Amino acid sequence: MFPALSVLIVLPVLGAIAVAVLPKRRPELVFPVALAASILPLGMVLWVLWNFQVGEAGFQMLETAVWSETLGIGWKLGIDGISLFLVVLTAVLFPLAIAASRSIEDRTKAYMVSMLVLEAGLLGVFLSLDLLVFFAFFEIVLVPMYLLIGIWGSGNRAYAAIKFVLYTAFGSAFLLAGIIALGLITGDRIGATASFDFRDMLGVGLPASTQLWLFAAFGIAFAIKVPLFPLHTWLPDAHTEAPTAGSVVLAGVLLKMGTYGFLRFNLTLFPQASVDLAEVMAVLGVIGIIYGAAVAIVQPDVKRLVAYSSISHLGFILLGTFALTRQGIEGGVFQMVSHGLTTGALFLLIGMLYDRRHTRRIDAYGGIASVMPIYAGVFLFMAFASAGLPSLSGFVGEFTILLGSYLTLPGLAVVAGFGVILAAIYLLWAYERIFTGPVVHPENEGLADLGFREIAIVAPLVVLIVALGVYPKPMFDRIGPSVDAVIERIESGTGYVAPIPGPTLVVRAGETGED
Amino acid sequence: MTLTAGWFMGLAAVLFALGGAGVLLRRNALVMFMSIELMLNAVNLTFVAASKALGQIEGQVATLFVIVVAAAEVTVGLAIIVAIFHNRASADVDEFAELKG
Amino acid sequence: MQNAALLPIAPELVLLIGMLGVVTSAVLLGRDRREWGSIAGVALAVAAVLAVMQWLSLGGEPGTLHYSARGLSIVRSPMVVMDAYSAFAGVAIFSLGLLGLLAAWDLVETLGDRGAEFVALLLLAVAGLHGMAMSSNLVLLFLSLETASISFYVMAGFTRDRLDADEAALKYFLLGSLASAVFVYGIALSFAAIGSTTIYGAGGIRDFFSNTIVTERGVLLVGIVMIIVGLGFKVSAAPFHQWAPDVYQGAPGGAVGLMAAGVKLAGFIAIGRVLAAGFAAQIDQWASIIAIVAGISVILGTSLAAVQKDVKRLLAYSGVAHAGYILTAVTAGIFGISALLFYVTTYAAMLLGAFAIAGVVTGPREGPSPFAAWAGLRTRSPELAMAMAVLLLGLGGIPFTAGFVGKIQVFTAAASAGYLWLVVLALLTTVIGLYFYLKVIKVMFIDPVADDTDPIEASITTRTVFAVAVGVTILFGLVPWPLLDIVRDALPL
Amino acid sequence: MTDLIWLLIALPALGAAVLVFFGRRIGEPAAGWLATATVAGSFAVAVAAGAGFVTGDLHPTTIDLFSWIPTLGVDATLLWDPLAVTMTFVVTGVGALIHLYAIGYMHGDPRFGRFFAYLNLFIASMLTLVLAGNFAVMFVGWELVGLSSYLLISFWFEKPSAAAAGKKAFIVNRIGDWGFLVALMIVFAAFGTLDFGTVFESAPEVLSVGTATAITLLLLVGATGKSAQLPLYVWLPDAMEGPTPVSALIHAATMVTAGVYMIARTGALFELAPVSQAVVATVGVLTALFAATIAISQRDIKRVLAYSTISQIGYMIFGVGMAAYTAGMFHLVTHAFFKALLFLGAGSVIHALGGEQDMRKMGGLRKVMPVTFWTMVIAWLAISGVFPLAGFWSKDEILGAAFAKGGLYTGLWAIGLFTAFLTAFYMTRWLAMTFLGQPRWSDDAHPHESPWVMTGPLVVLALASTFAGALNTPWRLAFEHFLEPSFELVTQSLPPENIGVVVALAGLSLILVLFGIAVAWRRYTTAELPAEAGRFWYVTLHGYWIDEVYGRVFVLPGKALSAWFARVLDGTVIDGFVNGLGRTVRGFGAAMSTLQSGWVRSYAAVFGVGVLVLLVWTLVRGGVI
Repeated sequence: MFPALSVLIVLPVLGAIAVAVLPKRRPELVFPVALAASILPLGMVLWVLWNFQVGEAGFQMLETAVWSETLGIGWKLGIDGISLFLVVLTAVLFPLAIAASRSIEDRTKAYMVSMLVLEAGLLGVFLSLDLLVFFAFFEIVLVPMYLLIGIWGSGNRAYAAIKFVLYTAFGSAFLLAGIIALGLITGDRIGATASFDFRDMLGVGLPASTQLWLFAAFGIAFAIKVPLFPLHTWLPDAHTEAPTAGSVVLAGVLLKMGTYGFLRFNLTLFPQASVDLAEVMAVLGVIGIIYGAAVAIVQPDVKRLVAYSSISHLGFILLGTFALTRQGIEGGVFQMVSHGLTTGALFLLIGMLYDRRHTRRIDAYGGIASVMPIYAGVFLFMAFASAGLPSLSGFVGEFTILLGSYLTLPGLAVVAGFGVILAAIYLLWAYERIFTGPVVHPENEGLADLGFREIAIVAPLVVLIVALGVYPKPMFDRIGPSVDAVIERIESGTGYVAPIPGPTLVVRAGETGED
Repeated sequence: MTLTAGWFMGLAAVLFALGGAGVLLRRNALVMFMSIELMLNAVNLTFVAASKALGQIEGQVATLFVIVVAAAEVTVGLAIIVAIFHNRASADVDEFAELKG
Repeated sequence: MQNAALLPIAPELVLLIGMLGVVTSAVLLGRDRREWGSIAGVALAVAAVLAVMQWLSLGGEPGTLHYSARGLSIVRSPMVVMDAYSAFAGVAIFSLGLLGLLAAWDLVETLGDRGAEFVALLLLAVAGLHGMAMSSNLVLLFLSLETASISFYVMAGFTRDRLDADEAALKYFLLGSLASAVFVYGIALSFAAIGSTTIYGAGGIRDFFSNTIVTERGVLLVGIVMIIVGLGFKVSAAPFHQWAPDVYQGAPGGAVGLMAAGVKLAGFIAIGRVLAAGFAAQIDQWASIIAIVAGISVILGTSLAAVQKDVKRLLAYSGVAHAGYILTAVTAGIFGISALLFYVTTYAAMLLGAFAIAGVVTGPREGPSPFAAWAGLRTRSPELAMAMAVLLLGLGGIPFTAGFVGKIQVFTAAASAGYLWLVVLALLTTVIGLYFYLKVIKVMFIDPVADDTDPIEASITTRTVFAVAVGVTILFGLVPWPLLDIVRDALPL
Repeated sequence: MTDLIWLLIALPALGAAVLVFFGRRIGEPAAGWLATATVAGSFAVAVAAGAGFVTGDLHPTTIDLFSWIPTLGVDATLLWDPLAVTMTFVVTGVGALIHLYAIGYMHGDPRFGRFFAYLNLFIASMLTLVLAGNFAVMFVGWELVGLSSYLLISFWFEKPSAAAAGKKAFIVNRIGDWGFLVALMIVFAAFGTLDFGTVFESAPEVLSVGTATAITLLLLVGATGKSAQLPLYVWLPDAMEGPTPVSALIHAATMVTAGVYMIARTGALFELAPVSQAVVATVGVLTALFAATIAISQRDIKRVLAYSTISQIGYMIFGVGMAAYTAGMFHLVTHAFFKALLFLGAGSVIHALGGEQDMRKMGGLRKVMPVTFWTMVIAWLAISGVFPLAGFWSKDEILGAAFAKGGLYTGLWAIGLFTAFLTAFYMTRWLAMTFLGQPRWSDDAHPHESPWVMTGPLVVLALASTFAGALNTPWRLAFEHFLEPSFELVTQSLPPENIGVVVALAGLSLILVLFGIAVAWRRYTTAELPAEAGRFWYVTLHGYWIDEVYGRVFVLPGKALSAWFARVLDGTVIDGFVNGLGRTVRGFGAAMSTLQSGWVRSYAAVFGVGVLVLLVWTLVRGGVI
């Protein structure tokens, strides 16, 4: 069979190589080649999307090449409903992010190479079924991201870059330890030295205490990536100092590595620990929702504001995931994609403004809607999309998550609902200060509205956000079976029973309340 | 009281420790080096004593090798110390602390 | 097999002949002629080929034992062993030696007529390094170690006119001699306890442990500890590491690569031989010592490297940490050997490459290599900066570099031996590692360019060295499987 | 015909989409006409599709459009029943008129097209709300009207106060939406579906009283936000910053009644929670009174109407709260007519005076603007509840139902009755200050009657305000019968059976109303405006400083807490820890590097200590010593 997934990962790498070997005297070629190199994977992704079997729960388009029998490592790729749309999201955001990088003039080539390597790494994270390979991709992402922030960032970029790397690497240390331990246990069970094959690992029934340790080891890494309060302070710095494309990718895709990891690995590999710790994790998620939103309100820097809003939004995903209900998890997966689109778009837009005025301070603006009406309109659209306005994608995700989490964690779902109010506060207040009122700073008077290229960059996101908000069914049809499989796995691995909403729930709640 | 191998090895241990103390306490590079030679000779004593006790010739052979190595070290060591004395007019190791941190 | 008797020591013979050839031809050719360099190169290459032949002669059967000589009639056990382990070590060490020669060539060219001495010493040292790998007898191991060490003492101080080189040589010499004394005392004590200094063969150490139940183990334990200390000193494991930063910083930039990488390579191979094969039966006794040393090494190495402002010192301290990482694999005994081999060979290549670049950036004769000299290297020599970045990332264990594959292996080995706490500790220190490696990358790529913006041109020899090092880093990061298969088979007897 | 119900939403939505992208190109007045046409089209569809309910041929129908969120079992479902039809008529009918009016009112505005895009968007959203066949779709409409309201209030965003008002409206609405959202969570958990039909039918078996009370109280929270009831009414007075047609459409006739509609729609749930019903009724009537007292002293022509709206919606909430759904809906309809009329009239005045909104600078406009004046007279009588205009019938039906219910509701009835007096008073004051007495406008103002596109709607609405009462009189309960299919599952509270009591009650309220009118007439038709000094005036003029209280109690501490989070918790505590960790490592490294003194003998010492420690440790562990 055609190794679509391998091709998907390799394409950006080839693109990076192509960019790297471009002759020095033709700098004008760098941008178009890089853009083309990022569009190719998108075409491949569409092929994957087309050939994806709807209704199938397991991994599809499997590719297996054993690398080392003794170490139990292999190139094993597969895609299912959970990873499918994260892959799509990655492939969609990268061309846009690259297209939005026209203002990069310093070392363009290296920049584009970094971007393309980053894309390959992220695709690898979502497609790998071998945990060591997964880890390799998980970790390699740090390098291009470090360079993107460190070289092409702004202000305090060196600090932000190293903080990002060290924070993540700190979590990765535990993750790798956990993976190695789990790989050895798995190898023991299947009669080999070690096996890092995800599907082998699924067959290992771990004792509850081991699950708890491994959950913690995996969890720290993913919690930092998400990021979960109080492990989140790398995020505002990294998002703020990164160049536009970096922020887009960071918020749009990188954070999802954490939530994806929780869902893909923690829930399925350590079901008992997940059930035991579900409330703790959900509480952390809800703290993130409220805390992130509250802090976002008072940020004087618009990028920082959106960065904190990401913490809030990702909290929703975590809440949904650890509600351990079909609805919650499906909503979480949906929200991962939706947040990628909306927040990615917001960062793109902020970048466009930054290109014109070279400041992100909110108080440097005011009345921008008068000079840049189209820009203001798109920004407002994205702000509302981010705030979860119904008929846009953000709502579908949050709504599903909240209704789904109420089934098991009613108190938390109710509190999480406040996040929706706070989102309106920080976004609209920021909009008010940047866009409305009279133009107070004379240097803002001559700002040009969005040009054709810029409109072309945000237009696909607008279309996707509306499409997913109005007709999300195709996505849920593909996510659903895979999430059901996760739930079934938790149920079969523990005594847990995922609640089915409806009159029966009341009865069951009464029963479990007694014992 | 007969002198068993244990006594010799005990003596060797004492010598070894004395040599070690010399390395720590003396500041002159040459004397430090001599202390190391003392340690090597303690090793020789141990080898010989053990060899005798075990009825094995291997240890005695080893002694020869250690002596040779000690001699080689002397040549190189003296050369280095001479070179450094040439450069700094001192063999006091406490004065050589440019490289640190 | 015919003439098998000479094959095990054939590489050493070739090297010694080469050494004589270098010295005599230097005398014959006179000043300003350096053709003896190619003699040395050929000798090293031939030695490497012979090592390959050794490997092949074993017929793909790992662990076939070949004796070089029957030894003295009374001594029934062998002095030298030729097995897959020593053959692999041979290939690695001689190749490294060849690279080391190339890396040192810039330095050699500045040495005038003393260049030949340097090259001769280099050959001698390499012979000694491989001697460590093939010794079955601990005294021969000591002898080989001293051969290499004494050569390196001299090489460290070879630029006699420079004070820091002198100081480096003196420190290296004094502390190295001290460690050697401790090491050989350990051998003596273990001889006293066991009755043999030979690992293999009838009446050897392995034989002894398989036939005897050790009850009085005081002397034996002291011996083992001292042997570990002696070898630990050579691989600069903490707390026996303090010589390394000073020596690496003070020694000439052109020479330090082989000194550092070669000793690490051979030292760990010797540790593997002595502990995992020789004292395998006592693993319960020494594994925890190794674990402690490894733990101290990773903590001290990384935290000290984090505060350095000199690239060579930084590499030295990071070497302490790497020693710790490799030692974690040793805790698994024979099951950690493959991991150890993979790690240490790729690490040696990366380290040699990094020092070679340092030798270019701050000069082959110079000792210190302060950050200031590296600032904005990307504009002065993009090639060097890129290569250094790759090597640093490899050292940092970033995925898709050999360093990552090595780390995975050593940590898997340690975890399988039950030292999960050590694995977690080591992994946490890799985070600090990332910090200081990236700090150097930051200096090269992000920090403003220094005043001195003259382009730097690397010679073809050093270029070859770091090209190979970068190649090893990336190749064995992307497709480590061939090497993994080889090290899987390259176990000591 | 019911299959085409989706057109109701699609037409204005399409109009909005076209105008957002091409509004500028289409230009004035074509954009306005296009927008008006889409709403009129919707109205036509509604008439065609809803006629069946009047004749009784049609039964409530559910139209399943497409599957929306499968995992929640939520489809895009529309429900076409008399209740929806009523709301649709009001929204599209009054909406079309207001669109028409806006063509004149917005004349010359640089963003003319954009304005109509927003208006169309609002109509589409509102229709989504009222046509929703399940809670989720209703919530969609619920939030989207919030969005449209935000866009329209802050339409003149260059004015900071307008921008702030829009934001305030949306945020306060969101607070209410939170209640709605949580209610939906409980509904979903309890029923496993959000479908109206299933939920309402199975509610009696599924819901305990506690759950039902929780759901309904949370729904009330939602309603207080959207319908500007206590305590979330604060956004509505500020919302008057928007262009006047907006105030008329959104903040008088349609959107603010969404809460009323929602409670009526979910009556089957309120039925199970008598406590909630009492709470709702109490909130309603208290809001009515509270807002009326503030309305008395307002000086801004639109603010009076804003508080009046709050007060009138209080009546409606009062009505639906005590399960007098027909009465509540009836008042909703009549109020839509006369309140829209009032706002459009106010707009006409503001338009005529070049933007002046202070009533103290008006007066005597009667002669200059005859059409406006006479339509306003009708509106004034209607809202005051003077027989036989629309307001009289609907308001008295609510009060009658309350009286009939007795108990707590008798008290509420009394408050409602008193509020009727206040209403008559402040509306008379409003009319008098604006149109009667001596002109007080500034010299450079040149008031004039508005063009026909503006007065036309006034006249139509005035006619409606006059005769809408006939929909449902004690003698002919047409509206009640019409709505019956929608309220099959609930027991409605009705006015007293005895027609004599009804007449007596109506007489009582009429007397009070006339008294109120008389008092105000005497006071405000004088040549000089009376000085409204004194504590009462001062306090009510500032709306009891509720805004300031909210600011002190919620906004300031909230901001302070956020700032504390950002600065102290994030910056000092967490980042302090993180950076401290880095410093610790470096500090440890630095400390260790002092051991690296450069002195060979100290190295030897460290070496020796290392050997000794390892030896001792090994020997102890090995059991040797």
